[in-house]
Amino acid sequence: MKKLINDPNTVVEEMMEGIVQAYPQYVRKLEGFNVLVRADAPVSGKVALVSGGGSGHEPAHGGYVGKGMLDGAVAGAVFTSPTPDAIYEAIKAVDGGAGVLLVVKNYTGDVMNFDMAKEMAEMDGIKVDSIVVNDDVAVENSTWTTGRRGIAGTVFVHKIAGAAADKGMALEEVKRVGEKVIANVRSMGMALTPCTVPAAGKPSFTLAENEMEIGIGIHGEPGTHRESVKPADEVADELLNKILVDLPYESGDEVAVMVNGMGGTPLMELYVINRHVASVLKDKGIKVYKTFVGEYMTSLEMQGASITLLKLDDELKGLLDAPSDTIAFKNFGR
Amino acid sequence: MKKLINDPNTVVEEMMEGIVQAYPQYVRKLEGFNVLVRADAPVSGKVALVSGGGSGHEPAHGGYVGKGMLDGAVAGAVFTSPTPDAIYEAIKAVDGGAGVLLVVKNYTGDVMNFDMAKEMAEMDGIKVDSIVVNDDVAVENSTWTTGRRGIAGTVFVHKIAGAAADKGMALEEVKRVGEKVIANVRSMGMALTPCTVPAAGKPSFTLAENEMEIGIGIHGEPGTHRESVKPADEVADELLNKILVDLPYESGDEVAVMVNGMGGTPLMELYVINRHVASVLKDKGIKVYKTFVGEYMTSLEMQGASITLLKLDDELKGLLDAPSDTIAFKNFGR
Amino acid sequence: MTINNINVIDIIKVMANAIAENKEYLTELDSAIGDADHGINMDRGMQAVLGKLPSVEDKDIGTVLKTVGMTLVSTVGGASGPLYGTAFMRAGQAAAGKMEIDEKDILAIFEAALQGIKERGKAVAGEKTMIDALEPALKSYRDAVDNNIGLAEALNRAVYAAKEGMEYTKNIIATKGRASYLGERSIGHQDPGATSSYLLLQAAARVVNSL
Amino acid sequence: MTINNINVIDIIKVMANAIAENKEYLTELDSAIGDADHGINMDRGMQAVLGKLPSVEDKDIGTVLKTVGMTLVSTVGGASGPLYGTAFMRAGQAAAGKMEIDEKDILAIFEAALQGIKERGKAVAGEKTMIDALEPALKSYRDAVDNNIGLAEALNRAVYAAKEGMEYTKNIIATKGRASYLGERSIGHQDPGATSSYLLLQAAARVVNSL
Ligand SMILES: Nc1ncnc2c1ncn2[C@@H]1O[C@H](COP(=O)(O)OP(=O)(O)O)[C@@H](O)[C@H]1O
Ligand SMILES: Nc1ncnc2c1ncn2[C@@H]1O[C@H](COP(=O)(O)OP(=O)(O)O)[C@@H](O)[C@H]1O
Ligand SMILES: [Mg+2]
Ligand SMILES: [Mg+2]
Ligand SMILES: [Mg+2]
Ligand SMILES: [Mg+2]
Repeated sequence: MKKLINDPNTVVEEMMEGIVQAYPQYVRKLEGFNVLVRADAPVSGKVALVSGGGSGHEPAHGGYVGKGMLDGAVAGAVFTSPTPDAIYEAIKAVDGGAGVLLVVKNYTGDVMNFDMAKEMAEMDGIKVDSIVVNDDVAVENSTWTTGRRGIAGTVFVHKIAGAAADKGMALEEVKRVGEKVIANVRSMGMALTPCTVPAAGKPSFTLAENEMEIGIGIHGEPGTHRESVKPADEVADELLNKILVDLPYESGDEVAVMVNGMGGTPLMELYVINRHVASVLKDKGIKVYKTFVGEYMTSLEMQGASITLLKLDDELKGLLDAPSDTIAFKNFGR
Repeated sequence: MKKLINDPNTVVEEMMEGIVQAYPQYVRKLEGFNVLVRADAPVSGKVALVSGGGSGHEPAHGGYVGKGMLDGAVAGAVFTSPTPDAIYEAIKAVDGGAGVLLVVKNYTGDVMNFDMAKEMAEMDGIKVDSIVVNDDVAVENSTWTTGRRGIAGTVFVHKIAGAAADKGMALEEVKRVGEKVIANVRSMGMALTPCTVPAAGKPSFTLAENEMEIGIGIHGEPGTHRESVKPADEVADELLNKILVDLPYESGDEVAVMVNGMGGTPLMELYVINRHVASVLKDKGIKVYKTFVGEYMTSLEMQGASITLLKLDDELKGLLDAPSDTIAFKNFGR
Repeated sequence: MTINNINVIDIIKVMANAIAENKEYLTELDSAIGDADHGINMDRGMQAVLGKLPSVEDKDIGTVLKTVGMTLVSTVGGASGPLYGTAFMRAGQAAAGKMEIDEKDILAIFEAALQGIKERGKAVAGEKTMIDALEPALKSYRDAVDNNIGLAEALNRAVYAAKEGMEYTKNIIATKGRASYLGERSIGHQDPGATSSYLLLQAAARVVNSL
Repeated sequence: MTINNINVIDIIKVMANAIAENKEYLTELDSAIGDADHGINMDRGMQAVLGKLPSVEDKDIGTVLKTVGMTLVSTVGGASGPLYGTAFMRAGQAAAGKMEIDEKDILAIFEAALQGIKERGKAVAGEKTMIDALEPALKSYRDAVDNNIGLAEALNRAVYAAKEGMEYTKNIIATKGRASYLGERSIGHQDPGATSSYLLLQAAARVVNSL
């Protein structure tokens, strides 16, 4: 394992310090907890958004704390959902009196920990509600399983529900908007290489030089199946084929596109993928309203990519375009 | 070689298409050339900035095209400086009548190709001047060698000279400001892993599991020397020690910091590095005015980082804070 | 046979050691069908528990177990944190105020713990989780207690059943937790949570056998 | 002995083949002390040149060489693009209007080409660049021509001197180009540009020898 770290046991704490020292204009850290909140939290009278999850997904979620997106982000150990006490502290720190919406990715651990924190905060009389993002079409949706995972589509939920809160909408409305995003967003990812959790010291799976893993999550888990490596266009096709039929996305629809890097992929390759995504969507008569190419929801140094489509209506378009100013997602409102 | 590409021979063209399809609000491509210019180029009456270099450094340089930074970016083959004809086309496309400043990184190839383009444009009567960035302290500065390389500090030149041009300064003034940045910026980088040029198909050097390369450039070249891997704090110390004494940066100085990832390094690790940089600077009485942590000037999928310090005066602070709106560098003016 | 609060603290310590010794093994199991952190998570939690034990040295068993549960909840994270945390907190409720517990008390404690896991995780046996080790273990233990077999032997039988349940998880598809995303691919791999459950029960039985 | 425009075009073709055959080798040399692209750069350029040759098939040698130079400038990039590009463009100026050239003409062409490289790159012999192959080659060629040795043999001597110069680059520290960043570490490695220069000269000699 080669990493620019000091000690696997303190890497999350040291990262948090590094973020706060870099961007004090955006975030501050809650003493004793790996929680980042807006530098100006709580924002009085505004619905607050709290998200989080394991670390290792940077810039998620601390990079999305700020005007127009999240009010608080809770970081667990690497790839391990945070504990209820930390989430509870985040809720208390950002509540501006209008209630708090938790944006949870659909993993058993995340759901349970956020639920416990919600119970704790409600006992304090704080109005808390939660939404669960499950955009990953790689995983079959079935009532008798855990359901689909939440992956990069979560960033659209942060952006759009965050804009709704910023506009002064009430908790119920912010939740409705967030759920509208969840209902309309689908993603799928793949990896060329695994990644190594610092405390584990070795890769979470191995791939031969000619193999890739399809349908991965964002925690270094193996995916749904393994294949020989293919040209980028064919990889994009494989992901798109599952995504497009799922909602489905159809001719005449308007979408936002996110081509997300898993952490170790050069931006060059993400752009090569986007070229093909744009051309496939064009062929299908699906209009691209806005595109985001970059690292939004990563898995440490994993090489790979995910594609996310979000079907837009006028309300979602307006909120997607609304200004946001966070470390990793800045929008001037265009 | 595992890459999300279709063909090493067309990867730069396909990337350019992917960028334009993703961000038409920011950039357009010159037909027949791998050149990106501002969507609204030429901006009449404004000094235009053109930069560029080999591809593989994304988001440099196309990601810095837009309001408050570059007017044009010329992309060569991977790690190969672009040709004079493409640079010449960029100059013609962005000249708004107030002249064009070329921001060149100090590599023999870049300097020669930009010089040839400048000669061509001057024959057309366009006012062209150039500045050469050489911030890399890893390389000894000596009159009988090529001199120091230009690396991540170049992004500060784009930002600050770009802001000067945006404020309406004349070519001579924009050049003066750019040269002030160059005089005050120093960088140094290291790598844990090499990278693979797509057309070459194999890594440009090899490192054992316990080795790292110190003093690397941004083209997958080997560095000045090789060492056993060390904790992140010691790596940061090693880079900082060379940077700090070079200008030198001293107690009472105010600086902007950039901790730049080489492409394959998780953001987590860059933040761990920044934590130590901040603490060393604090110990030395050097005030951090603003910090940038992320991937600004990369070498494909190389794992590693560089540290850049820019000594600021009031003029540079004002221009650093000025608004910019580009794909990869957005600043709301705070 | 009864065990007292000191014995319970001993059990917790031996549990922590068992997890520490199997940290890599549990993580490896989790890397095959999960996210390669179960051993790391559990060890982080149990080490924190060890740090808390001195403060409850002379407290009743209920307080000891509740403290273990709360510590796990706030240090483990992931799926196993709320699950084991809830289990120990419920166990603590069932043992509230007691300085000594016998076979029957332990049955009630065990039942409360498993019930907590099921409620928190909304899972049942057969979904390739820790429940597949714990439920058969509880059944064996209950049968043994009903038949007035001594505590030590009852616990040994529970451990044996947990081991069988743990091994059985190799044969089934996961439908809960992270491993469920793998579908058929999860077959052939042993569930990490079932394994840690077996290790915890084994640690308890060992201490009781040595008394 | 003279060679005509058709022979020159043949030479360029053989040069392109030599570069194509040695693409990997040149890139490997560049990966040791540079950025692993010299073979790729040169091959991209020479392939583009091959594509341009039909359009100058019946043109004078000056036009042929100038076309080669302009094509290299606009397709190679890096350091070698402007250097070889300038060399061929200057060579074209020196051969302007000629449909046939003799030993003396070739001397003038060769001198103009090397002068172009030196001016463009601001380098001299001994800095571990292509100049270390070309300058001794030019000297040997000039000596041979001064001694009225025939064109083919003069070129063979130039090739031999280029080879020696190329090998000599292994022993010296680079002070120009990308390899200069390595300092002492550049010793022991052969310069890629000196190697491509040797290959180009060798290709020219081969064609002339076969006439
Ligand atoms: N809903 C559930 N009910 C019971 N046990 C579960 C449930 N989900 C997961 N588990 C258990 O948790 C274990 C994984 O724990 P751990 O790796 O620490 O958490 P995570 O999956 O969040 O990384 C699984 O092996 C399984 O035994
Ligand atoms: N200033 C110079 N003068 C002459 N030749 C040079 C100079 N700088 C570099 N070279 C030659 O160029 C070669 C490298 O070419 P290439 O790899 O194509 O370009 P780059 O170094 O830009 O990647 C070197 O091996 C050297 O022979
Ligand atoms: Mg986990
Ligand atoms: Mg090059
Ligand atoms: Mg796990
Ligand atoms: Mg090179």
